[in-house]
Amino acid sequence: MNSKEPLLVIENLNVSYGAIRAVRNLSLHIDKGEIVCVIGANGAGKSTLMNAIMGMVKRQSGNILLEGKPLAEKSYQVVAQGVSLSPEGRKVFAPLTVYENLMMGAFPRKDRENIERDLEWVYSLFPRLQERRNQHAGTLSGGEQQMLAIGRALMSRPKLLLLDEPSLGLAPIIIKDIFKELKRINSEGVTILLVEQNAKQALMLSHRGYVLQTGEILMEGPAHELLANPEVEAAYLGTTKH
Amino acid sequence: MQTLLQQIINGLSLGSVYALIAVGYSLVYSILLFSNFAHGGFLVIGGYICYFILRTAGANIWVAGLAAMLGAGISAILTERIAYKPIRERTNITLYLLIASMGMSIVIENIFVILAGGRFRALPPVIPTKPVNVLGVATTSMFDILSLVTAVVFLGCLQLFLTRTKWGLAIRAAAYDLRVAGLMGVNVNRLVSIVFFVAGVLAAVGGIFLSARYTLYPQLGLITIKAFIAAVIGGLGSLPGAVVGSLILGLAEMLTAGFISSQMRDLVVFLLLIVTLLIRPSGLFGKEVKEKV
Amino acid sequence: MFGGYIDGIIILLCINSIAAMGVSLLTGFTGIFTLGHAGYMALGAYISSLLIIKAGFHWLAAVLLGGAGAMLIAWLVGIPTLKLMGDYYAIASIGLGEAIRLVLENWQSLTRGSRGIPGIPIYTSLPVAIIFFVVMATAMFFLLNGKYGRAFKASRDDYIAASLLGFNTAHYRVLSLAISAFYCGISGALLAGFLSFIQPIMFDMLKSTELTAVVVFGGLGSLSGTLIGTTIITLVTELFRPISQYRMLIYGAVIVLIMIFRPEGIMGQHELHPRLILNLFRKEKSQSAEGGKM
Amino acid sequence: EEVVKVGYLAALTGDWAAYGQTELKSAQLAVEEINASGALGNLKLELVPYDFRSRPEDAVNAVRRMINQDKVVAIVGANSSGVNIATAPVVNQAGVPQIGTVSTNPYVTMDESGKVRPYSFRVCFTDPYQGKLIAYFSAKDLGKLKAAILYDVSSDYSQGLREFFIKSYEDYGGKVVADLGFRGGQDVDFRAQLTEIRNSGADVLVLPNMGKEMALIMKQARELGMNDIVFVGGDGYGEFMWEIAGDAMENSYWINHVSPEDPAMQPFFEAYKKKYNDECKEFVNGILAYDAVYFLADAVKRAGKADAEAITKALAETKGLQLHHAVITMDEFHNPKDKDGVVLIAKDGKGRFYKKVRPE
Amino acid sequence: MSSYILELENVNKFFGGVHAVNDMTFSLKKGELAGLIGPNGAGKTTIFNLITGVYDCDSGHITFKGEDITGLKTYEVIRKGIARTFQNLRLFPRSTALENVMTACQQHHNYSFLEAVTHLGRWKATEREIKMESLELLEKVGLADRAYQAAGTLPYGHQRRLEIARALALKPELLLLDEPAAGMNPEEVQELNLLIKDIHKTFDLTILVIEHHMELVMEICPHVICINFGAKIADGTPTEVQNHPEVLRAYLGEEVE
Ligand SMILES: Nc1ncnc2c1ncn2[C@@H]1O[C@H](COP(=O)(O)OP(=O)(O)OP(=O)(O)O)[C@@H](O)[C@H]1O
Ligand SMILES: Nc1ncnc2c1ncn2[C@@H]1O[C@H](COP(=O)(O)OP(=O)(O)OP(=O)(O)O)[C@@H](O)[C@H]1O
Ligand SMILES: [Mg+2]
Ligand SMILES: [Mg+2]
Repeated sequence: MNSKEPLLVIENLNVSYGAIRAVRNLSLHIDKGEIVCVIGANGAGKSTLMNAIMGMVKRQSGNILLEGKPLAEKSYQVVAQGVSLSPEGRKVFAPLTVYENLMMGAFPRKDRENIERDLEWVYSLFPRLQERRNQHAGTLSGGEQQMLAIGRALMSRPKLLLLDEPSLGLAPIIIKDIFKELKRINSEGVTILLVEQNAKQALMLSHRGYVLQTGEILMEGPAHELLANPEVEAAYLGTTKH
Repeated sequence: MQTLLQQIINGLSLGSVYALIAVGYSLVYSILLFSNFAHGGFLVIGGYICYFILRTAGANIWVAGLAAMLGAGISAILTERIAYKPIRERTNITLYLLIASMGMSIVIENIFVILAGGRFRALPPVIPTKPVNVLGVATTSMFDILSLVTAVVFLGCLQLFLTRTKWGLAIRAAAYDLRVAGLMGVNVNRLVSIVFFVAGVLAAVGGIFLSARYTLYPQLGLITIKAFIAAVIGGLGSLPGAVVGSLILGLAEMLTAGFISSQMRDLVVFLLLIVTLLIRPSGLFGKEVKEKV
Repeated sequence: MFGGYIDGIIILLCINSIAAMGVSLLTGFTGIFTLGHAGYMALGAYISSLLIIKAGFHWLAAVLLGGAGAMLIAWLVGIPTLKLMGDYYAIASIGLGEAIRLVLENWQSLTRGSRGIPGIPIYTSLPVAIIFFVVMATAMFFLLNGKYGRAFKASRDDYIAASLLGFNTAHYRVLSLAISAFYCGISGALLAGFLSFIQPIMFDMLKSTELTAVVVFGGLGSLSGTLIGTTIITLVTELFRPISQYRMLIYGAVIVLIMIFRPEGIMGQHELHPRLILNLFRKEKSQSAEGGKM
Repeated sequence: EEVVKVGYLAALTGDWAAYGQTELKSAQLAVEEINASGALGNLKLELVPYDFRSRPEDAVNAVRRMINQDKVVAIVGANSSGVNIATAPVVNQAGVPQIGTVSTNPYVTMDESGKVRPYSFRVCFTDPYQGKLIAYFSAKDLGKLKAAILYDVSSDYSQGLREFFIKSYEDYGGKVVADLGFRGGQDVDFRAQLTEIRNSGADVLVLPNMGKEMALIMKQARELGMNDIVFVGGDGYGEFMWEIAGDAMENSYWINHVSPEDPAMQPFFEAYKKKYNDECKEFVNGILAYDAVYFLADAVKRAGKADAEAITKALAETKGLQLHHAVITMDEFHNPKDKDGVVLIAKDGKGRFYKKVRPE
Repeated sequence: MSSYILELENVNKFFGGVHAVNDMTFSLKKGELAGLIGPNGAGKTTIFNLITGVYDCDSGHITFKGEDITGLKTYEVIRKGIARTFQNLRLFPRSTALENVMTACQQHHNYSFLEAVTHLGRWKATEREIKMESLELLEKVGLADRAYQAAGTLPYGHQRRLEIARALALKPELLLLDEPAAGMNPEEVQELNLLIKDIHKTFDLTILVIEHHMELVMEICPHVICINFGAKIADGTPTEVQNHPEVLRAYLGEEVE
């Protein structure tokens, strides 16, 4: 299923905030149909990387190519090119209802007739959202908002789905469900770039992984290799009872 | 009784002019969440364009009105592009926008002081002002009826647009968070431009009505303060609120002046504002979304 | 000292700065946007003038009482109205400022209405203005550098978090308003003693707007910025007096430009500090870079 | 050749910009004419105009700048009593004479203790006098004894005029049946007050206001069907009011300093039009600013030098000076003595000379 | 007086039709380290909000140190000795990390208004103390080197720790932590475990922590309460709760090891 055809290629990306160089000379690629996972400590630059792809922060230098074509610099154009992000910290539209939030996710789509169907699909992924569809998103619980953020990103039916810590604040049972769903979404042809603290589960789900440290790529490789790597194990996977 | 009816009619007619202004202001507020003090400037621009085209080019009111609406709409877009866009792209602190808008309002006012002089002008009587008798007991003018109808029609269309279309939804989403709206594929700049254009058009209509009903001069924009107050009473960002607030304000002014004391008119306006807000801190129609902690 | 004109400008600068500091406390440090503070200047001016003229007070006592009176009224008005947030308070404050002016205009038996009060003894000499300015600026700097300053900023940045840190935010909002009204009241009283004539129209919304604009211009949350801002705006308007008609246009344009190119104001959130002067005008996305290096 | 520097305090921006701009243009015209005529011998007038944004506190600094930086020997302006009262302490302390153009409040030239301000002058008549003129004309000439008054609470000019009108009107046997206020500036709608006036049965509506407000009031009154009430106003009259009020202006009366139809003023209007390609619609301000400069020039001529003290003395001694709009003699309070009031009647799109009045 | 520091008695909270907290009753002994778990939207954060007075209870009572605190204003509750962190971070983003902590720390130090405007009297010594204590706390949570960075620009995980430091600066007797480990990797969670245990010991605190990271709750909390749909479904030791069928079904998932 891994077609080896690159979907997204990043070359020598640099991003700075004032004097802080958050992403340094970073190169990575994601092939069509892959799930790629980026792990790293707090402040490693993972979110910055995601935001740079989406055009939410300014790229200082470097190229990003989507299917061989340069990726736009403005976020709305990036979305139009088929990339969508579930951002860190959820960022749901608080005063809009759950339903309206999901419809915002579908904003760039032209195929109106399929939107209803996808809405049902998202509701089936997260039944809680259906229950709460007319509640203002701002009053949802943390986990419910997270579900909404993921659902909203899915509603655009992207080629490439970016998820910044999707498991943040979710109950264990939901995390399992979500990871299972991600696998299924992926098998339906959506390529996924995932940033996770829940590194072990994320790597188990992914094909390949990158380890980020202070803005630079420290390691990369097939997910199972990283899982087995003692250094990675010690630094990022933790020795938990689970 | 007759006096009461007359004052009510006076109040409604004043209120409808406020409404035209308040709706445009509220529209901008609903998306960028700041009080655009330059709105009064768009009004003045619309008024002057209409005036000069009527006076010098001798065009008819429809042409002049259209030109004024276009002109004010485009000026509104330009104002946004020049003065607000750089700010909102940098920061989400709306206070900066508010100050910039005050600056812009000073700039626009003084451009006209220089170009057109400070003189008071009036549109030729293109809009019928002849008295119309209401039920045989009170008098109003064609003009007032027209302005009330115009306000209601514009508002109705806007309201439909906002609640029924996906662009309307996008406006409300962008109102909450511009950056994340961009993340949804909304071309935020275009969206904001559209909003400003509509606001500018509304302001021009208000400006034409104001300069025909009253007079045209560079400081005419000051009247928008009353319209702002009306919008706040109605609930910022709520278009029906803007209209209802305007009518209430118009009525309050006229009834106070008529039955209590004309000097107390503004005092009552401010009291009304404050009392309304104390009872309903986000205005009559404003939604009070309690922040979740 | 330097000839009347320069003296006059310095005095006016001191007077404006005192008022601007008041507004800076409220808007810059407590996050409450006001467009009605000229009303408190009016209160200070009228109270002190009337005390001097009608009750024969010594001017110094009258000035202080002018400030105190403005403060008292602000406090009374603030308790109910400061529940309003954001633009709601801003618009309401226009109403409050105008209401004060309206009362002054209509209470003719006491204030002579819009005809104003002439013949106020001129007591705001250069040294008086400078002394008042220095004392009040120092007090404000001191106040902000310490627990009150942090409490104000906390209620500005996130009033829910602040109350969850044990701050009675309502109390701090009212306190901030009261202090700022005191500053504006003193400033108004000094203005009365400088012009010897006051009229309600001097304290209209334009004046309020100017005060706030100056504060934003200097940098919200920076007192030294407020002072620099006041100085620049005052001097620029003086400087451009000969090109008369274009003066207000330039004034407006300057406000817009500063918002575009440096929306955080001249000083941002920073106080004047030798280290900062070097990279004052360097463009940056956020304050973090500086914060990190210090 | 010696230059006589004269400050001109003009409201070029802000609410009074329309008046201030006309004043400055007229004053400049006068200066050019006087210099060209050589009437001052080797003295040459030079105008130093500063804007004061229609704000008194700004005016104080402008005046200080004129005196201390530019070393003017006299100041003309401003067009507002409030401004002249605010600047009076400065000019009187510095000893530089200042001539108000349309500053009609008594306190412009008199301090609170009732003493004359030695360096303050004006070319217009005062509010008490104007109030009396309006009262006299309404009661005696028109025979209207039930007056309504609608004045601007926020304007010192309007408030003063109202007070003096009411005082005199009752002496002449009239009765004020409605006394209502409004706030100038933002308020543009007066129908509430007018409805009340309509109910009061007044037969004359007295308007002691600025032109914009008066025009709007008249227009709205006629719209409310108040067709019989007569309007009488003060020197706020301006030709631009026709544009706003249109037919509602017809047959209203205006007490004024001067008539625009006055043959003596026609050369001025023509010169103004020629120089600026614009009608001098705010003609009262224009003419009084113009004549204020002539008034000053006469004093300069008699003083013979660019010296503030000498000019002040000459100004105070002015007697029987023929200006364009009137003959003036300074009284002990530096007001032109017994100037006739001119009554204008608005007819056929223009303010026309109706008669002169001098109340008994 | 009971030995309980915090007691909830039949507390109910509705949001429109949502019964967010349903007849909740539980108590914490002084010095306990307890965990509060439950599925998303179960009402955990709402319970914190009720305790701290952010929301008013619709019915029921909350007692702190034997004193009824139901209906008190937020800041009054906090002053009784309760501190909390937030699920959605609520730092003062434009202030530095140090200032954030100092803002909380000053609640226990006093000088008068007069001393504040003159910088005389106790001002200098007190301000120094506040600063020193705050720096110590930053050190404790491992943020000493970030003291002067604006809080809003810290990485997410650091911001969470800064919140803990800020809450500790209030010198509370009861500390409520709302998902402190969110956004941390397992390694960092381990560090956090140690940190929580450490502060529990050194500051002699009662701690109630909401978490979805089971490796944290089960390891450090001797007392675990699990809720669902606003109602309590289990209350006991980690092992008891972990094996409670209802908890397994509703929260952990069937195949939990
Ligand atoms: N707006 C900003 N201004 C200044 N510095 C920033 C800003 N945003 C992030 N940084 C800095 O950039 C670096 C990378 O941050 P980033 O948020 O990308 O980390 P991360 O890997 O996503 O961490 P986490 O796992 O905690 O989310 C950090 O050192 C952070 O302090
Ligand atoms: N202000 C509010 N208005 C309406 N509903 C609310 C409000 N606050 C919370 N709710 C609802 O109450 C329920 C409980 O919310 P709460 O935030 O307590 O959940 P939680 O247990 O903390 O969940 P999570 O683990 O996802 O954070 C949720 O379903 C939420 O939608
Ligand atoms: Mg991150
Ligand atoms: Mg929660």
